[in-house]
Amino acid sequence: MADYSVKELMACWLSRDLVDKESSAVGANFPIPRAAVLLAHFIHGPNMKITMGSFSVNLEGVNQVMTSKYFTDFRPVRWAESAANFSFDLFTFHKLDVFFISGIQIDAYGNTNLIGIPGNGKKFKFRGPGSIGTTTLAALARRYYIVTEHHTPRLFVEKCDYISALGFGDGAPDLRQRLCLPGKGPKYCVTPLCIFDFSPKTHRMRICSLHPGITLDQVMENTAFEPEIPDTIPETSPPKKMELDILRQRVDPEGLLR
Amino acid sequence: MADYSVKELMACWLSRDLVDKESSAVGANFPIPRAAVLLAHFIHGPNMKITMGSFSVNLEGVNQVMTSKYFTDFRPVRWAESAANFSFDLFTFHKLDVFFISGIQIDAYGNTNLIGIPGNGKKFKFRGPGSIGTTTLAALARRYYIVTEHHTPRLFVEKCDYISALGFGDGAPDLRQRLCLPGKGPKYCVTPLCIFDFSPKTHRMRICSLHPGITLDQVMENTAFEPEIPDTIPETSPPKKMELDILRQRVDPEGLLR
Amino acid sequence: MTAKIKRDTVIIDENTALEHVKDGMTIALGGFITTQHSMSMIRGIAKRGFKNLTVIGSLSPALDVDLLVGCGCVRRIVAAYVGAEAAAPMGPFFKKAAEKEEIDIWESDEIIIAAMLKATAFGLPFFPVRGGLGTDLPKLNPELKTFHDPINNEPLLAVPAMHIDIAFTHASKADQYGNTQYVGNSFIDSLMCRAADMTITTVEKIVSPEEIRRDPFKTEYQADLIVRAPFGAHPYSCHGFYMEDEEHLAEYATAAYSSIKGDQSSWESYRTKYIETPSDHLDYLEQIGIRKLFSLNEF
Amino acid sequence: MTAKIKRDTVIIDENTALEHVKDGMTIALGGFITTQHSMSMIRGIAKRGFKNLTVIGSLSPALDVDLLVGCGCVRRIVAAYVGAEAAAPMGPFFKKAAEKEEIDIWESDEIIIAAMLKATAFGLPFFPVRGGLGTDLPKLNPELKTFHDPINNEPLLAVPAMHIDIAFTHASKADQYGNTQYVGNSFIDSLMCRAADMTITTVEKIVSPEEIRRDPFKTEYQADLIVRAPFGAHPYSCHGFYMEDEEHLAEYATAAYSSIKGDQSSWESYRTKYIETPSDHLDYLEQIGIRKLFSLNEF
Repeated sequence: MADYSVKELMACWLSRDLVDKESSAVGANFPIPRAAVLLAHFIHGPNMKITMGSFSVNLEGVNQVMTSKYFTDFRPVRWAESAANFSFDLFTFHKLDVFFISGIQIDAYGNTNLIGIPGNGKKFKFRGPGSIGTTTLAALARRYYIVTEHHTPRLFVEKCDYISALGFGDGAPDLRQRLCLPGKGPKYCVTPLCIFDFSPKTHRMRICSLHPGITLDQVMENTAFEPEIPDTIPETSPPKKMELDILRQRVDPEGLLR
Repeated sequence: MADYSVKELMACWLSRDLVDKESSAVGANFPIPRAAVLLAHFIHGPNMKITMGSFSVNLEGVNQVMTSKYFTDFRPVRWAESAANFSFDLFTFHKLDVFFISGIQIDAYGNTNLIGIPGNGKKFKFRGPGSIGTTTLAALARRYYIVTEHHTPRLFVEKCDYISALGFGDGAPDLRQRLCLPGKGPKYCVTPLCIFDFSPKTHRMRICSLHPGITLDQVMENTAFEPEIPDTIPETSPPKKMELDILRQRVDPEGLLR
Repeated sequence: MTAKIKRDTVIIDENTALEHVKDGMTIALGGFITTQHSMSMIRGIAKRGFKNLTVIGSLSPALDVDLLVGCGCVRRIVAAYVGAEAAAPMGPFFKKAAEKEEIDIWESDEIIIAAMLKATAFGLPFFPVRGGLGTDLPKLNPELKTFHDPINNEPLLAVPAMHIDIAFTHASKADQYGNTQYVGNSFIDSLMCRAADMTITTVEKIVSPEEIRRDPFKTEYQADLIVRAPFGAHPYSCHGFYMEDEEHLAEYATAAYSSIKGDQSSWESYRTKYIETPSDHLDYLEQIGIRKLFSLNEF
Repeated sequence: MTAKIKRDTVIIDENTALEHVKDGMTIALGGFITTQHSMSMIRGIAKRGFKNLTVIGSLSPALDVDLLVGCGCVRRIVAAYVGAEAAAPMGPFFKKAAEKEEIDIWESDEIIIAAMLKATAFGLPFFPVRGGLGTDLPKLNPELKTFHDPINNEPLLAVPAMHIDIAFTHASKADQYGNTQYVGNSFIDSLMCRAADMTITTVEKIVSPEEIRRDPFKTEYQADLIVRAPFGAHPYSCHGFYMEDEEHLAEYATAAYSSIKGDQSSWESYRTKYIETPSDHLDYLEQIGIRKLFSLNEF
């Protein structure tokens, strides 16, 4: 029996891929990436440019961070060094290193859909919440991660019905260059079952590691497309005690990820 | 012997054409328009949107205003209600009602030149100071006034060697509409000798009034183009005592316009 | 020395402010997600039953827009998200109206809406962006046009300007001349006000001109009209004043969800109690109650 | 609980800061007309004799740019005006170099330069403006292209982005992490810093991170490098600290005018005294003298 939750695993794994001095933004109500960024900041990223809602903060010396249920929570102002200037900063995301995206559909080439599902001759059989900032950030941020708390065949589809955030389109090798998009696109897709990366040649999702206790069959049953499968698949490296300690004591004291 | 200077005449005359609630901007080191705006504000424009340098001020209740030799003078901050936001406000001049422009050349169709004079096969025989903000403001501000402290044939030319701020171009009746410029162009040209307006049909400068003591011949001798001349030319209405009192006591206590 | 001339005050009451709204107008609502929506004005619009509004939400608005949809005021929505995050991931009426095609959605993301506001504020026919290329947004929103830039021939998306009749914002404080300041972030409000023909701002407090002049660099914009509305963003937060009223948001969401599932009773009673019956904003606050209001303080 | 990791300080000395400058770079200089130019850096650049710089002035710069022209550092100028208003209506070296075609001028007005900075900061190939249509600016500056917008087919001017290596700004204060605040207006500095690859900011004072956090809404940008430089904008003003040194500006203008008229003696002595001899900024201030510096206080 693991002494950590799968959300904690996802946050710890993600945090190791973030690098000191990078800038990152986390969308609204997205606790796993938020925890990953703060964990990286506390462990190896004292110079990371962290945003909490609309504030740029640095948490050196902060023992415990409250969680925010709402993006516009004013309380992180206590740690703020500056506040987002919406006139400038919404348009300078090509300078952002790291972003995180989810979707109501995620497809084999890392495209995501937050708009909705068509049906019965209508635009929307099911209307999604909307693109938020993902359309632009997927195009501009230097890299991004697809993160989802669910892994089902309805979510992981061969092709999104609508693309609200462009991953690698149809997998054409130079699509992003042809569109002159500065961002390199999705780097990993992190799910409760596994980590996907993207094949450098085909840009198709490829199984990168399976979470402890998860089988390849479980992933395949819950994925409606055929991901690329390497010859050997490692296990996702589980949280270290030090990571879990910091995560639970300083980043997620309320236990949202448990 | 007049008990006012011609600069005071020009400022008082201009002030009467400014309307309450309008917004206006005055460029750097341009004392006559500055005095006209403040005078209008004190006499009939309590709701005028006044800028002093980069500050929006309202001077109700202010007895005496210092003059500023420099646009960026910080001292008007004492009366400031807000400060210009260069990120927004430099791009919203289509909402500005009134602006003032001068030039090293002013031509028959109200075009102005602050760039320079070519000669000897070179771009510049004489290099001017540069366009400052006039290129954009002449295009966007709802109306503007050409104001000059000099009236000579070298200044008032048939056609500017370079146009840095578009008046009415070559006089074509719909030029500004074709260019989709929101501003209506120059309304008056105010000089030390006379006031010009622009013929509605030809957009060519037309003598509107002669300053007290100035003859039509004097204007013609000092103007290198043929302005339109109406059948009767009134005298420019001189400053009233009330205007002069406010001008000297509250607007221009240092007597820059004397 | 001169005839006594006086500067005009721009403070008016909420009824007079709402007389500026007409059926079919395009209105822009300030704030961001769950903060600083001008709810007293929005409830006033819902109560008066204006029709066929185009509503530009605060890039990502909350259930403020959903309320207007639920009350039948909206023909067209410009919003990158409609919801209240943890309190209600999606606006129920928005979702249903979208699925029944009762409203048009100007499909976009936050930055594309901000680009539309920039084009409008700057008097330009369009604003260029990169985000959206390769996505289905231009298919869903044919007003977004792909073009190639005149300098490098790079593909870009042209986001058109949109005429905006009135922007409604909610700020911390203003003086009687409309100079408006915020304790916290003003998000997109400054840009919205520069884009709209008219700005009507509700404020927590009206302060003296001298207090505004104490820090003129804090002034975000000059509103055309100011309406006093303490707790004017309730049930959303107002930075420096109060946090979200999560119980109220849950009450709204529950009522709205039962309504779209066919049971109108709790929605009708919500609407009667909070929208139709209160004669004005302060009467609405009486319905909420002092004990609740003062439980919402920050921190 | 974790290995001791420390956040980096970004405070460096002026010599180290200037090691980032290379011949041929494009540098942007903050401030506006006669205020808040990073003069300690600009004098440092002049002293070191960098060549072939493209210099983007603060929309309308002052004689800061003229000084760099006079010292032979400049190949290309982006500025809508070069002068110090009442103190010197035009930069003498700028005027002469323009007439002798020793420098290129990227002909523009203030808003066109701001549009170029916006395009650069926003990662766009161009920014559209209306000003300049029907003028001779596109003839004098062929980088400005007339085009028709993809929405309404209106004529517009496309202002291209320009790669900027370093922005040099002068601010009131910053903390050791580069968070920068101003007592007065920051003019175009925020936009310039977002447009440049690197920002080097001189400040009147270095303050604690806690002082910056007291009002995070005042923070204009995070500079990459901070150099302490009290009176760092001298002979220009710094809002909240000191006004223009008009005597010094007159001394400069007189020397520069005699130089372009052929008499180099007063310019050589100006250059020796204020540029070449001082070993650093504080040494320059010694040349100016405490009595003069403290006579420049505001009001």
